[in-house]
Amino acid sequence: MAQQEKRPYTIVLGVIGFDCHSVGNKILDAYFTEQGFKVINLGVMVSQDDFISAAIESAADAILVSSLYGHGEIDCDGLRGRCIERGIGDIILWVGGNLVVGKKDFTEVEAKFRAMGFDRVFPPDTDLDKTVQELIEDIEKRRQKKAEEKH
Amino acid sequence: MAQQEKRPYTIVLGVIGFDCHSVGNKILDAYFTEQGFKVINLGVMVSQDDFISAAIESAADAILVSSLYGHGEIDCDGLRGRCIERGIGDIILWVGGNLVVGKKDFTEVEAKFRAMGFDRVFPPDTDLDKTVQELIEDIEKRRQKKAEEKH
Amino acid sequence: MIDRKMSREQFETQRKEVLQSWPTGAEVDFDAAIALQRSIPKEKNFAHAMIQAEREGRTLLQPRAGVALVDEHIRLLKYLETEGEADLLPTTIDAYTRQNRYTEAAKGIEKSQAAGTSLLNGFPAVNHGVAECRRVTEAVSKPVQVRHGTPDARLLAEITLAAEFTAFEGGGISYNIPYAKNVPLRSSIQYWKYVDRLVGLYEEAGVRINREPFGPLTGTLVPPCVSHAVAILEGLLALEQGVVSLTLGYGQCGNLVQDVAAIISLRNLAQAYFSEAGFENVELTTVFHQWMGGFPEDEAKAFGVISWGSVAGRLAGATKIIVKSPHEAMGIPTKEANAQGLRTSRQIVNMLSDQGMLDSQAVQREVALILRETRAILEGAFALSSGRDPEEAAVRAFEAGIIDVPFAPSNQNQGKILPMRDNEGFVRIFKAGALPLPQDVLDFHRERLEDRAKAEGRIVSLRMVTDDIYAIGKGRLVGRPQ
Amino acid sequence: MIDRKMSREQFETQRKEVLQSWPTGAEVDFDAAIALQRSIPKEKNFAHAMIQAEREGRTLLQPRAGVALVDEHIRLLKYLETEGEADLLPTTIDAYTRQNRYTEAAKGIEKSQAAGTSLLNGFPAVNHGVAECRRVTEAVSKPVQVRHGTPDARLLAEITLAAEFTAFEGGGISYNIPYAKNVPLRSSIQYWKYVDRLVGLYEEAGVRINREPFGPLTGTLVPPCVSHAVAILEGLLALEQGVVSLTLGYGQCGNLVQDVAAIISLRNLAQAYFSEAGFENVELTTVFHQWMGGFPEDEAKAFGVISWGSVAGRLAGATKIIVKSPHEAMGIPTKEANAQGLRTSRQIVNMLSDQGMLDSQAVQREVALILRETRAILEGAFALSSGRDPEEAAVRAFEAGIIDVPFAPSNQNQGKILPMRDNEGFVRIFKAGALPLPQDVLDFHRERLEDRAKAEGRIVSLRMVTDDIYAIGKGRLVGRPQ
Repeated sequence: MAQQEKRPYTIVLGVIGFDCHSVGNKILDAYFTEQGFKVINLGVMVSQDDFISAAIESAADAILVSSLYGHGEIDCDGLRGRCIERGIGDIILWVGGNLVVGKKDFTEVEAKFRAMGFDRVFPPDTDLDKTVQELIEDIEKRRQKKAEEKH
Repeated sequence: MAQQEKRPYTIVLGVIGFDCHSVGNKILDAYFTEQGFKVINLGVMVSQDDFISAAIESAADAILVSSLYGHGEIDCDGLRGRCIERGIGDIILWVGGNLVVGKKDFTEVEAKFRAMGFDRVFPPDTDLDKTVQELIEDIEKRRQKKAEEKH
Repeated sequence: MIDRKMSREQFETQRKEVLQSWPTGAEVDFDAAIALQRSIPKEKNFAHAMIQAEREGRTLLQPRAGVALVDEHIRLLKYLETEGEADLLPTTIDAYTRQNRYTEAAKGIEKSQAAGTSLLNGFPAVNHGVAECRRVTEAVSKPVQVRHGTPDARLLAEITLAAEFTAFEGGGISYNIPYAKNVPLRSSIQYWKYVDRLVGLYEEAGVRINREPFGPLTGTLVPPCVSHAVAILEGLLALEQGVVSLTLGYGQCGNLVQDVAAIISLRNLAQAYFSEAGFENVELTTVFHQWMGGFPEDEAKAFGVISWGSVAGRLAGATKIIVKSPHEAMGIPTKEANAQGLRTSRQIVNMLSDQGMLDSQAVQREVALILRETRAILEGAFALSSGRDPEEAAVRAFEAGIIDVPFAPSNQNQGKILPMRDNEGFVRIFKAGALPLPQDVLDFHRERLEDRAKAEGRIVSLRMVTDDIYAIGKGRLVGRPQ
Repeated sequence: MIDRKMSREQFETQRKEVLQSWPTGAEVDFDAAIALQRSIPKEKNFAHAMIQAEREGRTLLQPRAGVALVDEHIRLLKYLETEGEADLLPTTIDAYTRQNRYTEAAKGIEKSQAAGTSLLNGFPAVNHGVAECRRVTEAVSKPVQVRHGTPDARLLAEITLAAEFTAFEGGGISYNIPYAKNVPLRSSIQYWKYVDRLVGLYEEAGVRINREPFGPLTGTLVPPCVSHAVAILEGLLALEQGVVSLTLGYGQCGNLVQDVAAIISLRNLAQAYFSEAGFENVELTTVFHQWMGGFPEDEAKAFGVISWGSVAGRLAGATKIIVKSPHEAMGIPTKEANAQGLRTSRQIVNMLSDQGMLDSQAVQREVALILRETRAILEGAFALSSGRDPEEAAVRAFEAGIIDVPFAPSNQNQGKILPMRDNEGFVRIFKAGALPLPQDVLDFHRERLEDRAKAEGRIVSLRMVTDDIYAIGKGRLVGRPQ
């Protein structure tokens, strides 16, 4: 148990669909690496299955999906379902970026993506220093729950 | 009668109240003079009574009131009544400029100033080449009416 | 150096009269005012903010704003401070107060209370009085300046300075010629001597108040040499009465090279003339006014004009920029629009703040031209006075048309000169009236205008002047035929 | 001069395959397309509009825009033409089409029809086919360009050029490295050889189509020498296939001197390299992209960024400017916001059009620097090829990191270089990777960065790069510590 807690927080990063916006992805990678996370960065143009395969292989705590080009609504649809099918239904799923086409009220966008099964939804100007704490908390909660389930 | 029609169109120009915006006034003066009008230009900071006295003295066809500083609503109130009291109740009264404080829907502003007794109400970006025709028509109509009343 | 300070006795005699001219004058207690002013934290003192920015090479942003009622005005300023990110706050005074028509202003206050919205185009500070005005300055955290257009602002100055305002715009020339119809220039200069002396008395008591002659004058194609000549004379008049913190201004003409050259030459002239007159410890700063003429009605286009003003003001290295709003074409802006103009300007000034000032051979050439022109006018004016007295020089120069402001309403101004843009949009002189410019300079202006006329296939004419006045409102700089 | 034109036989073999890759390919009839293109009035031809503007010293404005459905797209373009006063129109292609995922694009069309709003980030021209695309070009009165980001745009080019589009953006390098993950550079260059040859065939039939390599690449602090090297190589590749109307591009870095110098040096380099390679009759024009990085969310601040882009583009004398909207931070703009960005830019460009280009010693110094840098990179690249073959040079230079684009997603790019702003906001090179820059140039960059680090009291580090990337979005040019 003590050993398990020392395992580094492992996250899978990537830009979903046919989106090739690479700048934010490179910055997320550098940031979380600097914060001590183990980062599996799949880069741009990542399919749903690639995210899931990488998460399974690395026993990741969370998948952080980015979408900047406006097709997020199409690309993200069904991701949680696919996670359940492939046996990691409880994985932490975050999504952030310019998730829909055009200027929309963020609370609507958030509601839509939460309904799709994402645990947290972020606008493009998210402050990473705040977010990292939430991620650690989410991961700790999930690990604890998993640990409790084992007992 | 023929002689009377040859009388130049006579207009009184001025900026009402305590408004000292002089640029537009100078341009109106130059423009109407160029168009062959007899222009009595009272300049800036003109009181209601000054307008009326000048109109009586010059037997003017019309008074063109400008207001650029937003106090038009206070300054113009009662001008038509004062014209009636002093015996030129039928004079053509035009007003134009930035008539109220702040950005307001022009149709509301127009209704307000027409209710005060102005025959026409103009926004600040009025095209003079169009306006001059309306002024000639208004003056001709008034002169004809006056001529008919005499017979 | 001739001491032209108004004597304390003369000042106190006038003061009695001034403070009795409207009931709120009785609220002024100079000693209490000094004590209060001394207690203001440094960062709320306007003079301090200006000289700090100048020293650090920063450009500050200030809006114009004023409404009829105190609480509404406080809300407005607080909004501009938080949502507008303004560095400096204004309190723009209404047009009745500017003409000392306090009775009309009182009516405006009443009507505004009844209407639930401001029917005055500014804040009637005299009617509100010292205690109410103090509520304004104490409600905000940024320095506040009084901005108006008042030929006789003596009571306004007494009341607002007693109410912890730390800066006062205007001057005996710049708040007469563009703002009055028939106030004798000699009178307005006397009134402003009083204001400057009052500021001098605060200074002597250890309180630095910023003074700012109104640079743009009529704001309509004013050639830099004309507004610079007025700025230097008003600067001298202020310094003579003991003013130390002085901000000289200029209104954007629209051609970048000319605008940058104007600010450079204004600083240069001020330093030379002030030093020559024996004033060595001046805290000299500059203000650049975004385009003061007609604006496009379309807000997107207005944002373009606002941005261009911020670019020019910053590349010229002005200490502060006075900011317009996207509602400019429609008159007085809402607080939201005012804050938008500020934020657009903020983005521009911030992005440019890391970059150097603009310098080029064209700028240097234009600086040399403005220096020659302004010196010719000022020397022409001083030649009419004895002992280089700026008051006498100003009065006689205006009488003779040696200083002549285009499109001014005042009968104290000859109104013989006419400006016009050349083919690159520089404001040049079409009719020089009695401006004592050297013949080769006049020839240069004429040549440039002929170049433009040729490019447009028409002859140099009054029509071109009118076209220029409306050009920016219609989306261009030079008023070309369609 | 080595003739590197793709043979007609080779072209026709590929063509058969290309046109069969999706059902709408069958709609392409080249002879009919030529006839139609010839019937287009001059003023609707993109190449004509560009060269006319270049000759008259005007700067044209063009937005980006594209939605899923044809009628909605027509409404959008007509709005940008009338309310936005655009000189040139775009048709931005959706991201699925860019990856040749026509099945996904079809799903996007369906979902958009169902949702009553576009769920695609552009116009899926291949799915709509020739006849439907022609409805777009025929509904508007301005020239229309295809803008996208497609490594293999052969079918897209066939369909849109047959549908009377008269300009086609992209290139084998600029539409691969920033837009794909693992498409071999050699493949994308081959695909684009086909597109350029197609344009050459139109040219030979008397129809001039404008081609525009994508200048900004990743749009993120790309040093001018890097994007210029790519632009020159892609320009040569296009000219070799018979292209005549060529527009080279550059994305605003934000420092005025650098941006003006970039456009000047780009023209200079293009003329020199094209002429050296034997291409004398090129219709060379330039495009300046308003800031391509992160924008402020606040629309007023976004207007400031847009205006600054227009100022720089115009003072640099670019032939056209690609315009952003105040919604930029939020993704794809509404048509109203898009038109606002255009009108703000219009006001700026119009006001500046009478004024000269910016020139100063600082600009000249920076031009000289960019020329040396770009020549060093290009000569380094050509040294890896035989006979100065731009294709071979490009492929080997990317392999070797001699050309290296910062922050690019492609695995064809070494990604070893890191740019950073210096103390005045010039984009300089922090990590040069294998860029073959002379040592004194590298030293100069380093010195400038050390100056900045000193001013900020920190050491030159990756953190500064990240700060710079977000700086404009946060309201500044240089990402300084708070």
